[in-house]
Amino acid sequence: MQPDLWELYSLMYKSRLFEQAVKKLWNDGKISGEMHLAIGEEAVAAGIVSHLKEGDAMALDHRGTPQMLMRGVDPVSLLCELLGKPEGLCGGMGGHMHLFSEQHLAASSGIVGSSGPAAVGFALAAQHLRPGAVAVAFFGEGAMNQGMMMESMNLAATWKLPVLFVCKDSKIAITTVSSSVTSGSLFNRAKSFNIPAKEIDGTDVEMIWLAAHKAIDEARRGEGPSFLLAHCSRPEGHFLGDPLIRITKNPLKEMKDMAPALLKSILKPKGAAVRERTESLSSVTSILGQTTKAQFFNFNDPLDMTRKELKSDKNRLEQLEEKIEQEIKQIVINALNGNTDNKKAVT
Amino acid sequence: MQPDLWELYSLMYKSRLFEQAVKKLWNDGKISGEMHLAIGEEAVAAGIVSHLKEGDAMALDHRGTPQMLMRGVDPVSLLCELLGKPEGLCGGMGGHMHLFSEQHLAASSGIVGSSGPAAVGFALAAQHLRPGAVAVAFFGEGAMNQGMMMESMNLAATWKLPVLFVCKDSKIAITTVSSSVTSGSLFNRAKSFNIPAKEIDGTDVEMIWLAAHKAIDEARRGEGPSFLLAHCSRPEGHFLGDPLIRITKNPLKEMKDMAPALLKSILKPKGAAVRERTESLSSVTSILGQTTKAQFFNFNDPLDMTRKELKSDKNRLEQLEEKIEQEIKQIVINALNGNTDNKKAVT
Amino acid sequence: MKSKTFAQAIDMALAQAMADDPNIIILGEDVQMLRVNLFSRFGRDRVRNTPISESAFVGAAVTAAMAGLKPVVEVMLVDFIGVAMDAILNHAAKVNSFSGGKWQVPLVIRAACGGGYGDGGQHQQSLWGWLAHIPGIMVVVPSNPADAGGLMLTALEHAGPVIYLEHKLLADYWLDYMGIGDRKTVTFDVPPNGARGPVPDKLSPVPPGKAAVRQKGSDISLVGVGVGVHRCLQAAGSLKTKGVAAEVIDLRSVSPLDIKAICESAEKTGRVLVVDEDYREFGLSGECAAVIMEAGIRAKYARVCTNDTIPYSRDLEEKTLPNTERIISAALSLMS
Amino acid sequence: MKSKTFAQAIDMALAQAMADDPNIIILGEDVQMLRVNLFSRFGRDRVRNTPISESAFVGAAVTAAMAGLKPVVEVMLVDFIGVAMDAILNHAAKVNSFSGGKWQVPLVIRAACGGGYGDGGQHQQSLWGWLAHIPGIMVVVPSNPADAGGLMLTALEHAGPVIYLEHKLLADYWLDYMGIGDRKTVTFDVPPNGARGPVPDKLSPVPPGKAAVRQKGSDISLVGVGVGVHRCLQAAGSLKTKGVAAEVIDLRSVSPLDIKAICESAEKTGRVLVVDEDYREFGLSGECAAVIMEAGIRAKYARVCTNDTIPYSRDLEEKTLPNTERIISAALSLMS
Ligand SMILES: Cc1ncc(C[n+]2csc(CCOP(=O)(O)OP(=O)(O)O)c2C)c(N)n1
Ligand SMILES: Cc1ncc(C[n+]2csc(CCOP(=O)(O)OP(=O)(O)O)c2C)c(N)n1
Ligand SMILES: [Mg+2]
Ligand SMILES: [Mg+2]
Repeated sequence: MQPDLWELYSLMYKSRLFEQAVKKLWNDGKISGEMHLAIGEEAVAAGIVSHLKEGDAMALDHRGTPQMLMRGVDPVSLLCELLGKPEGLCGGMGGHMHLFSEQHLAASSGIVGSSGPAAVGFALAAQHLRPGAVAVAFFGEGAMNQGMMMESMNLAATWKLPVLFVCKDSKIAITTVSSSVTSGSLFNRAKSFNIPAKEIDGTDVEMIWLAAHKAIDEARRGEGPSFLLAHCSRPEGHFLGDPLIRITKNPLKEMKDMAPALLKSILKPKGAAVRERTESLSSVTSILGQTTKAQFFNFNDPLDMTRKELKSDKNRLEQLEEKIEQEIKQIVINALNGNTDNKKAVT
Repeated sequence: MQPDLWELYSLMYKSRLFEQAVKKLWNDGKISGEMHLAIGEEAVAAGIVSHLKEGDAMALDHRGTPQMLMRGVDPVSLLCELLGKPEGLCGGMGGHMHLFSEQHLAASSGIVGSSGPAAVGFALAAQHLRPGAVAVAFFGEGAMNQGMMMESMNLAATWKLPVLFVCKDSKIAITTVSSSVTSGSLFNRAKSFNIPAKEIDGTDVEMIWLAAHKAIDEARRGEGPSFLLAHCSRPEGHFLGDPLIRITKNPLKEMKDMAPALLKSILKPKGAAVRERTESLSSVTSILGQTTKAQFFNFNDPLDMTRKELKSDKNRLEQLEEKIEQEIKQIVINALNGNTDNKKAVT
Repeated sequence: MKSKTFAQAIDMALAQAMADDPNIIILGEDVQMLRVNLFSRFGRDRVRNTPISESAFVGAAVTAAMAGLKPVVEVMLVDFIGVAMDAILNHAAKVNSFSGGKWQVPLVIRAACGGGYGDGGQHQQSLWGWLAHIPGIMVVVPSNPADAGGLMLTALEHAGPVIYLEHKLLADYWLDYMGIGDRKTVTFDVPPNGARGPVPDKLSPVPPGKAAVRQKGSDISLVGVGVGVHRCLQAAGSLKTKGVAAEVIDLRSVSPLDIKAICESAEKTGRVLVVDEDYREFGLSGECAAVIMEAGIRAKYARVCTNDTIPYSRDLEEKTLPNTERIISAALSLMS
Repeated sequence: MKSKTFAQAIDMALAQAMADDPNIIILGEDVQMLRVNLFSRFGRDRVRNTPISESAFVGAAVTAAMAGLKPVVEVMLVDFIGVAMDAILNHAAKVNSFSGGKWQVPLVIRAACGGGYGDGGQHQQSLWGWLAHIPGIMVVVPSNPADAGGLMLTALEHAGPVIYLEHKLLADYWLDYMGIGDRKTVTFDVPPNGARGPVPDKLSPVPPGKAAVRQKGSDISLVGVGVGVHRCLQAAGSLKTKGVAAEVIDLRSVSPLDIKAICESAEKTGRVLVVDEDYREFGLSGECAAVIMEAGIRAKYARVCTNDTIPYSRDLEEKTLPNTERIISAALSLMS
């Protein structure tokens, strides 16, 4: 089987525009708290979520907007939730880290690593109540060091549960380079639980779709869990307003606040040897450097890759993009006015 | 380097007699709660603890009496602690699952898996304050599925901490056959964290001593953690009074209580299909069978193996055993009277 | 009504419910042996042994409940719940609220609790008041066989997460495993009417959040839960000989708390003594004081609780856990 | 005395202590950036980034403390402490007792707490009363820069484990990261005297378990902690215009609780209103009631707390967290 690239692109493009709209609304002060965008991860979401059907479940982390959208949650009620409106998916009670849709068996959590146990529980229910259904856990490479995630892999493999563990490797967890706090490869870690593992380019939606197809198919047939390690980059940083991004974007302004205290600390008597202090400084600079790189140079936009293929039918592509742009505009308008489908359905 | 088998045997024999005395005192009602003996695991304890010196640390689980004894904790104060006496190592406040000796940097806990983080913390302190010192974590194969244990392995490897992770594989955790709830091999699991791992016969004190020698040496030189997987069997069961042991030892009596309810349950309408019910029953029987086997047939006594080698000097062996027997007798008498070394030192 | 043990009544409630509802499953370490009767009747898919991975399997039980199962997940002893606390604090208790009231978590978390058999401070905690602090979970603690069965049904019928705590001095098999071990050389202060008692042939649920007045009295209200109730009853017997008529209230449910029952009794007697095997500070005993003061009732108040980490030694343990003497002497102080 | 921010005062206390004591180390996720000044001065061995493995690294901090280090271990937000709860409940809090008082755990656990910036119920909890339930740990919650620095020194000097909670509305960098994110389009109800204030040039520790009377008054006692203190002070201002003289007590330390300060004020005013951003039931507000009743003081009592999971929406959040209006109206009810 081959993926329908048009469908995948349309999922990705919609998600991209949706999150860009979210960014604007957040900047306007209409969305509160930490808003984690998943721009750059659309291929992973689309390549996997497009396989899901009724009875399948998703366990999401703090970065789950695209998956909810792609799974078919009403976009206006989703956006209303981010806006904290009573018309929101969760009545404004959950917010962007706590998106829940019982109908889609989709649950989120802001606790890093908790999508592991959550997917295991969904899969256990599937095994009892909906044979053939699967559960997908989405999480970052940082979450792989959370004990409950590793426990979940063992549990899923032991019980041969239909779970697809999807690790989106952004190489960084907030400000910590994950390789500096992780020993051994995540690929081998998954395999050590006897879970078939595959490492993959997280920007290649076609490859992801194919890998997910195989893994989900096996899970549906009762052959147990799989692990996908997908490498992505994420130009919007950890969350909107990410200080690392701010510094790299506007070093003069941000450094003005930061530099004096830093300089004073470095020059203070008592403390580490000069060499160690220099090392500290250079490790800070290196994180900032990596952030800059990830943002400006290293960003393999998953949309570009697919768009290139679809350009063979330029007209269709333009029409599709135009249609989605209109859709998103309307979604934003409706959300700001609180006109959700839910509401329509009720009234 | 080669181990001093006489020294190792004397540690093991002392521990064996000490725990046999504990068993008697427990049967007499003088020791309360769950008393987990480590009879059968003496070679693992002796082969490793004999390498430790001042500044080294031990993190123990619920089965840590031999290690405390072998590390040089005053045996009378140790026994007084099990007896819950004010003269005990911890004034009777801790008991057999919570043996603590600051002098030996030895800490215990009844929470399965917690010896992982505990050893990591000891090793971190060693890295800062006592370069060249090491920390050993003792735990069972069941504890390897506890998230904090896996996290600890990653942490120790990341920070190149001087930790020796010692997994005593008894194949069973209370009544659960560990292979039935564990996916993949524990050996590969440890290796996936980039930790050098070795699998070993837990009754062969010489091999254990040599493996520990290498691992501890490397740790002292700053080369990071190692993992030892030692297979043991444990004829005394999970704890004293273990119902599994009771049933296998005295099936008529114990089954008299258990069988009627079981039979009734199996025959009740509503429930699983007959085949599944039979499966349940046979899995219960199989655990009992394994318990019997472990107890009566499969017990490779680590003491026998060493004793055989030492029999070449029969006189010396007899003298040594005689001396230790006397020692233990005196320890019991002193403990029952509350005559600890601590006390002598104070008065 | 037959006389049954505390443990039999729980097994009975589970068997009754599991026969009716195929979605009830039991998860936990060693449950195939601990619940051997249920295992042999309902099979290994519905009575599942887990690895020692509390954070994963309690977390999994939360979403399993959200997706249509009714898991009874066991954490063996409540002391071990620390390992799985995130699943309770941030997931089980909050999903309903996060989802805007749209998604329920019908989950029972079962654990043994309590001390009095010399097992030390990491295996004898009660923690019910601690757990009840978290909004969104029900916490129940039966004190006798009929309630043990009834409250298990209450828990199974409740739409949200429930923590069900069984005291080891009441549940004979726990005491046997952890304390007796087939010895005739040890004795424990087991409340006989707690460990065994009449149980209806067909169990029905206890109304949620409903305390029971175990003894009427007009001079002082003794408020307790679990084994504490029996300590109160014993103390009430002694107090009677001293001319003091004590009322004994068995809360049964810590959360929701039966504020009405507490306040009515406080109003009547004007003296309240809370007996709580959980830790004294920031817990159940404080909450009882708060609801009385909030109601504007003027009452004298004292509490007999576990003030510190529970010592291993039987002597020290006995002094640390609420005992009848401490209750009597606190009650007499309130009377004077 | 210079005017400093809340966050600067904590950094200053740590720098002061770390310069004097080479055994103080900082562990936690992202601490090399969060504590960049300390990192650049004291180097990567003393300011260590951890993996996202709270149960391992908090557990490790316990034994590191036992073996001679003085770790300040950060769990980022107190909400995440559930993951590491076992290390606190069964290890940090109990080792001293288990060892018969022979072995200490000089550990500081630092976390940000509190809400008011629209981040939802899994990131805005307070939990101080919950944590204080466990015997063997000190829990401190500063309300202003001078105390933030002083209490950090108190924590570092304490022989046992201390949980140090900094409120995100007071610590400007937390609010910037989690709430503002460089936007001019959002506003938060930040207590100005909490977020910035005079700090002595050389900090000294606040005496442990000592509350501070922030405002004297004879009609009603408002008892709070953290941001709650500022809400009380604001309410006290309004109450004054209505002829009500409120006394405002800043507990500073939840455990040990300054019972004397609470009781003296209660005795004087005869009316106590506890303002607690932590959950209402089975927590700090109840404990305040208990100590007042135990002392035999007759006082009217009410509480303004967080009654349920904190909603995400700014409107609903505002109504859920204790706000000045709720305090004023509860106070006026007590006056009538
Ligand atoms: C248990 C827990 N610890 C810490 C945090 C704070 N936190 C939120 S996101 C995050 C980084 C997660 O990194 P990763 O899993 O790689 O996901 P990414 O953000 O890169 O997508 C951390 C540490 C948390 N939410 N929960
Ligand atoms: C966190 C936690 N979960 C469960 C228990 C109950 N428990 C005590 S010992 C044990 C089995 C441990 O098995 P293993 O690690 O193999 O050690 P063994 O007893 O075989 O030496 C269990 C489940 C506990 N003490 N702590
Ligand atoms: Mg990442
Ligand atoms: Mg074992």
